[in-house]
Amino acid sequence: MGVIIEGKGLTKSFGGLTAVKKVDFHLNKGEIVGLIGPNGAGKTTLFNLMSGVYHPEEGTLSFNGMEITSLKSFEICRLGIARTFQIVRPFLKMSCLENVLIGIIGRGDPREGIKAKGEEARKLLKFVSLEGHEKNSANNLTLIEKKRLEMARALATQPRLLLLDEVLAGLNPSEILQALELIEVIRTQLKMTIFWIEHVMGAIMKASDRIIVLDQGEKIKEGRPEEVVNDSKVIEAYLGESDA
Amino acid sequence: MSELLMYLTNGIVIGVINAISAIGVSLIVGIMKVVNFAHGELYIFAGYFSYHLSVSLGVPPLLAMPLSIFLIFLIGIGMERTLIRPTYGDEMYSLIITFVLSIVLQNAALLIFGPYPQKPPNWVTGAMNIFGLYHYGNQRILSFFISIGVLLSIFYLIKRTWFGKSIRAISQDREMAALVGVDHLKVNMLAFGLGAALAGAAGVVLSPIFPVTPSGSSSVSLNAFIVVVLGGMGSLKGCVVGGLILGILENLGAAYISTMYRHIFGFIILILVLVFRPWGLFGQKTQ
Amino acid sequence: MKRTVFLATLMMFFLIGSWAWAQDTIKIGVVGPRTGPAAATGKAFEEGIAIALDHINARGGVLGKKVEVIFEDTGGVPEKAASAFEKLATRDKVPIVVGESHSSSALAEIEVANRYKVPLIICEAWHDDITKKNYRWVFRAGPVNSGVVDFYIAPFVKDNGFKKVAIVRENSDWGVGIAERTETNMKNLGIPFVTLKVERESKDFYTELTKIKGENPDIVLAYIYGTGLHFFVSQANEVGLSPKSLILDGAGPPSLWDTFWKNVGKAGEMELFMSSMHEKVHLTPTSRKFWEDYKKKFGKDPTDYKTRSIYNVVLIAVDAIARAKSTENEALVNALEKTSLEVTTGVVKFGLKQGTYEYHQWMPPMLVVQWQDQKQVVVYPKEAAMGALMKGK
Amino acid sequence: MGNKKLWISFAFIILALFPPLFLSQYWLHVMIISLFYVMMASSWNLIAGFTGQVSFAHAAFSGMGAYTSGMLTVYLGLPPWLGILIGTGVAALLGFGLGYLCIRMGGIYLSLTTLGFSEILRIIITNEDQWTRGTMGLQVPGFFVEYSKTSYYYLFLIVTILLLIVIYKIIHSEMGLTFRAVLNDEVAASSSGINTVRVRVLAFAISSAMSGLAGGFYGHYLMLITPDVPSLGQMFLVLAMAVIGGMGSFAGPIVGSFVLEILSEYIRVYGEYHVLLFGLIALAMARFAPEGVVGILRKKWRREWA
Repeated sequence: MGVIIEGKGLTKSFGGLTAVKKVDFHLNKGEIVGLIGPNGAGKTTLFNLMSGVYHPEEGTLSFNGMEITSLKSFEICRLGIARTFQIVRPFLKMSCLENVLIGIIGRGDPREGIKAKGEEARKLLKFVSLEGHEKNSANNLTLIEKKRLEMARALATQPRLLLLDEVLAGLNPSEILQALELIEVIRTQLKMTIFWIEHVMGAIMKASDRIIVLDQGEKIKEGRPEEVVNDSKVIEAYLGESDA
Repeated sequence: MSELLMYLTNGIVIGVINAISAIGVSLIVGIMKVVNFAHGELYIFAGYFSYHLSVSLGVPPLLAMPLSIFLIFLIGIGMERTLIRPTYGDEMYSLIITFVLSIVLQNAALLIFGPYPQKPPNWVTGAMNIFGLYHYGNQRILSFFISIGVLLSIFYLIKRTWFGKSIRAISQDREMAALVGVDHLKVNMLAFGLGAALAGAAGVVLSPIFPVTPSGSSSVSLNAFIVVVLGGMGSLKGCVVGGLILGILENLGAAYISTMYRHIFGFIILILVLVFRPWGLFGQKTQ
Repeated sequence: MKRTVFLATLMMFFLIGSWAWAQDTIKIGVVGPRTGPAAATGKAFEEGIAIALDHINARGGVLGKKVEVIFEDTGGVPEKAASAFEKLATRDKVPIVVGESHSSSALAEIEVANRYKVPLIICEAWHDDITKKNYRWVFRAGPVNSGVVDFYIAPFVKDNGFKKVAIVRENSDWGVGIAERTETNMKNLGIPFVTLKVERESKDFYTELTKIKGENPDIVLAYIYGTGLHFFVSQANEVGLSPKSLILDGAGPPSLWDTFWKNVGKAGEMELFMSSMHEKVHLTPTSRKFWEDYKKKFGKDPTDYKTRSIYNVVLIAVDAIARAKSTENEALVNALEKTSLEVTTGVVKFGLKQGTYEYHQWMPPMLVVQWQDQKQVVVYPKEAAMGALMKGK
Repeated sequence: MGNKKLWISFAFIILALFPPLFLSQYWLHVMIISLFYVMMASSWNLIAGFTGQVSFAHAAFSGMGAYTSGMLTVYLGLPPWLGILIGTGVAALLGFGLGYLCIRMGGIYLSLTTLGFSEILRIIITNEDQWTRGTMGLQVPGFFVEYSKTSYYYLFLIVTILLLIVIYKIIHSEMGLTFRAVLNDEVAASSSGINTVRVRVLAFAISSAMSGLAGGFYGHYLMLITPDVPSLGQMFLVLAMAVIGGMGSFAGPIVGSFVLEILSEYIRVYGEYHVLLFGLIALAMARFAPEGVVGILRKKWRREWA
């Protein structure tokens, strides 16, 4: 079990505000790691750094031993990191099938024929239980369906590391169960490493191997779920939030 | 030697004129990420307003000038409310709408004011003999100092007042600004109005030197865009430096290289900036 | 949906195909810029046409029908000009077309005139080639670059003993053509000159003027049209070039616009310009009548002489139709070639010798006028002069 | 292509064969010009409507095509079709270069730079009059020995249909899919492995090449090329046609071009106002009906027929 991604001293600020401050972290191959922290802790910013939407002012990122700090989003994606977005961003004016096709095209492999790509996209839609929606515009989907579609698009790029940003937010308990099953299948069948941000504590604590906690841009704790839950700094950070 | 001094003097004066013509564009682009292609037309309208108020309606020039600027400010607010606001977040439509608007206003000016060049009365006439070396128009010298005054007040407004702080907050991070209680819709509207008013101020200050015509608006806009890209989008300091560089370069270029190609020097800088320093001299390198 | 599309298409074709006019007047086509940078010329044309039509229709029109004008806009753009002419020739089916003030547009129009064999009388496009091409269907009753330079500008420079000439020309067809002819003339006369090319859209001429000042010319021949001339004249005074060096506006109208004095102020004093019209110079009774009619209709004196030029060509066209007793093209050309008509600027007779620009060409006498105390004083040619040329110190 | 769409297109092509039989010379001319605008507006729509980038150099590129081909035919005696081919190549190369320079900086830069480029081109063409004949215009040979509107009409019809087929193929290909993804959401597209800058530069270069081609044919039809071909006024017309017809749809610019060109013939009498009128219509459309005439009709039909 080697390290798949490693960040060292990552720092990113906007204007006067430092969103991520000197964060070190790593993920092992095949792990499922949760990223938690109060609002504004810098979780999504960290994801944006990892997927090349932003570039850090300081620090380095390496993926499978290769430096990716200043690569562009699409290059990072082609190396094998895919993501979903906190606020879902499917291509609204395109059909579900086309959404997934973009992920397949995004692999940048010209050898595959258009027909094979269509077949693969259909399979992926079926995998996330969206069969029958192929020609439906993404705009017409419900929130959970949009989230599944985004997941299918991310999977279409054939990643080795999947970044999931609050995939459970806004779902009801039975939908959450479905989503967790899907994540488990991705991990066990597709052998992907998963890094996920979640506010639904019960779920993330149950499903993760490890948890990383951010507060005000800094990593305040890292460890197995049960260690994290009982950590005084973590409790303080969350209590501070509920006070506000 | 006196010729070179003349070219440089004129380059600096025209440079400041460039800066004041461009600063409204820079302000709007910095805060709202919207390029106002109708900037030159607002400039032209201000010139015509100033002319008609003072000559046709007999308003004293000192009153006609701020009144014209105020009218342009109101037009700017109206533009923002009706046309620009719905395009926030859709860069393409804001570009298309302001471009079409510039054509509409240009033709409206032709219809309303006619094709003839007009200018409000001069404040001063004649020319000054500078150090016994060359003559320089008094009106230009006066406009030069007024332009500097306008630029200084804008700097003051942006750096020192509540309004300035709000717009700086918005231009850095819209969401953070909203969190600390800045009403970005209101600030956007005022900022667009201010940008328009600056186009108006330029038109009012400069029309006694360069009479306005409806077809003259596009060159005003183009010059302003070069200055803004050169200085860095949204940078007021860049605007002044960019304006000066353009003014001096055009004058020296016309003097020593080619008079016919004087307007091309600016574009060459534009291309060079894009190749070597695309975020401009004082712009922020994003990401 | 298919049916709707089909019906819509059918209706579109029907509308296009059924375009036709009731034919109970005689229509004359006019081409000229009503929009674009020279829209002012369109205004001048409209005024001249209005007076000409009043005059003609008051005496009963021609061939027993009223005369009407269809004025097509060219925007000062050759393609639009060609398209406008094409429309007049093929859609409105006018028997004859007059007008134009841009050489570039005129050169596009004469090709179309030649293709459709529709007579065209140009009034204010000065390029030699327009008549030099010797098209049978093309006439010009107006100034021609070579004529203006050979007979007026060059002799004016020579007769007044100017020692050094600066030629400033804009990058337009007119500027290029007239500047080249002037250079040739100056070489032949042995008068030293410098030429400065300027961009048509320039506003600030300080640099150019400083360069000219360094050459120390007695006279600056300014071939700049429109607003640019106003900038040039007022800035020339500011940098101290004029009135030490005199400035001659080679076109004329911009120096006569209402806005000239407002825009240039004192700097307009002693400025010279070419003109074919002066309130005190009436070469014919028609000229006086034009002046009176204009004042009656518009309540002011005419300023842009292009008003009168278009007036002339409308009269020439109507005269040709009357003598041809037909609107048929061959008959019209034959009639035009025999024209001997008194207009405001003299008696029009078109040249018939082929091979040069003088074919189908008639040039009105021109005047060199100087602003003296904001009054127009004709200073050249000698026969028409009302006063002496004022030179600056 | 759906069966229904195929039939409609086929019906239109058949209908388009007839105009020379009953239209006057003048209206045939209007039709030819309309076809030119169809090419211009449709290819502009390819970048604006499908990748969301506003280029103001589309008219300038058509001028590049027209002048390149015109000068090659006049000075080197090349046949027009070869001239047009080279002209198209020059436009493509320039489009690629400009796109490469400014697209990475974002849409605003592309718009400003293309505007600047149009102006540079205008200045060079007017100033270099010994080659371009300046504002006087360059007279160039036509396509046919015998001047005939009918021949030109069919020539333009064929070229336009071929160009439209290419555009249709592009927007329904993988490349077209990536265009739309970039338009929909640049960040999401990039995070899905799409090289958004490359996609945009490619779209820009293709579209520029197409306008070069259209300009080349236009020049050899008018047989006179002036700095007005690459002017901003021309650019405005093309933009207004696409916006009024409906950006982002295949049929929009086609409808817009015909409507505006024919309309402008009917309101010619009000010459001074027609640009103003087009501007106002375009403004209202961009503001209230961004999907244009085609979008409005489509909605209406859907309501009535569904």
